Amino acid sequence: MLKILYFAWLRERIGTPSEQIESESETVGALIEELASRDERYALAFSDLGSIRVAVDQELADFDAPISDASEIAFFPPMTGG
Amino acid sequence: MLKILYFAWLRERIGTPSEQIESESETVGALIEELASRDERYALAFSDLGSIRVAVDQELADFDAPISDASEIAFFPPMTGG
Amino acid sequence: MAVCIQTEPFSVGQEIKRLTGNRRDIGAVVSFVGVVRDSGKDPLESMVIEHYPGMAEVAIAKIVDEVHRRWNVSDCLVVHRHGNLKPGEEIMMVVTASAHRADAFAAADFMMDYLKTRAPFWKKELRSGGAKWVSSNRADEAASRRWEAETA
Amino acid sequence: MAVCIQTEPFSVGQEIKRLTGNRRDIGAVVSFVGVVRDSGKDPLESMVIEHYPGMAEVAIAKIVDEVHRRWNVSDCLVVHRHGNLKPGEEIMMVVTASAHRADAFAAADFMMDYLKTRAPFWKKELRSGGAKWVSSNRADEAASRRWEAETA
Repeated sequence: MLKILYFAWLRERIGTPSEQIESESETVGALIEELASRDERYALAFSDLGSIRVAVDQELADFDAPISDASEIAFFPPMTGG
Repeated sequence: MLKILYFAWLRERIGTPSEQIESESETVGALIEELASRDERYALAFSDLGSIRVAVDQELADFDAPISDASEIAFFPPMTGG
Repeated sequence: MAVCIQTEPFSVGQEIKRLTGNRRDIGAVVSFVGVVRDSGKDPLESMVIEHYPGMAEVAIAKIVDEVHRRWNVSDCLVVHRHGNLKPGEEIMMVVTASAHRADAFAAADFMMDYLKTRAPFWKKELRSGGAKWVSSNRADEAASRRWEAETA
Repeated sequence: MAVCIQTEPFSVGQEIKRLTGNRRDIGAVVSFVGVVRDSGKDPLESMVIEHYPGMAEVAIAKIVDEVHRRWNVSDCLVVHRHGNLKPGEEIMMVVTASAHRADAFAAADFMMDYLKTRAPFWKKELRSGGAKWVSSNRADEAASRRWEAETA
């Protein structure tokens, strides 16, 4: 089981802060394609990849990062704290 | 009358924080020569001009600054506040 | 070193005293405080700060480690609030303490640039006209890259 | 703008609140606090700060004017103590407030460099082995010159 987290406007567009999924995806990019193909809501949320950042097990990662051993993937817009 | 002020180790070497003098000196440099010629204490205090700074009427000034219209001259070492 | 992520307000003065108290080797303390600013025409009612619990602490701890690698810093501290804040309220602060001021200034400046681009916090502005997520700032990305040339 | 030269301690937190209170245009506040540091082997008993009353206020006010000419600063504040201070005690502080952090950081950094070399204060260290006036620091002179290239 893979825990997926969403923050800020991604959370709002998808409509949930987190979900548990079964996935065969081997990279972040593959997981995004898998999620985006689910329905319109997901497709819209992931439509502009330039404005999406990802963390694999709480570390910032690229879209080609492997996720086979990951347990927590988070998607969010560029950070605006401080 | 010209008010002369001394600070930090200059004050200690000369032995007074301030004095009122009558002077015909036209520049800071001339005033220093006049003071240094008074006695050993002054001569010693003014022996290393590289470690002396001067303010004419509360503004940092060079040794060749005119002092004919000045009312307050201060001598002190480089500043070490902050 | 302390990293606090909290909803409560903080006291800059007390935190500075906590870093310097009982030490004789600190000569310089630099603090940065971020404040909720209202720049729009439609007045800001409040700002909501969302964060990623867990990763936020990890990301900030990494920045603090990097600070210690790069500068001679005696101690440093980060406090970041989340939740609902009003204009003028303090959002977060960074404090760096060092023997000398150049290290303290550079470390605080660096921490802010890295926090802005690497710590998982997001701001949403609530105005009478509606709510809007704050967009990330290109200037922040550029500021963060300033420090990369110095890594190698 | 406020310049205070005093023997009493100050409160960084209160002073920051005084700058930001009742304003909505400030997003960034940077403070620098200078602390009595003991770097010698013969322990420091206390530090005496002497100043030139009158000129100190004038010199600091000029630095503050220069800050406003160079950066977009909403407000700034300088407090410098004089008299007898113990190790760990706060000597002075500078606070700068701005809409954005780059201005607040640069202004505080500049003020410290200029204060060190242009404000008439002198430090004397008292140790069991005797008293010694602190020598001025070449690094401070160099730091102060950093800003001159930017004047023209």
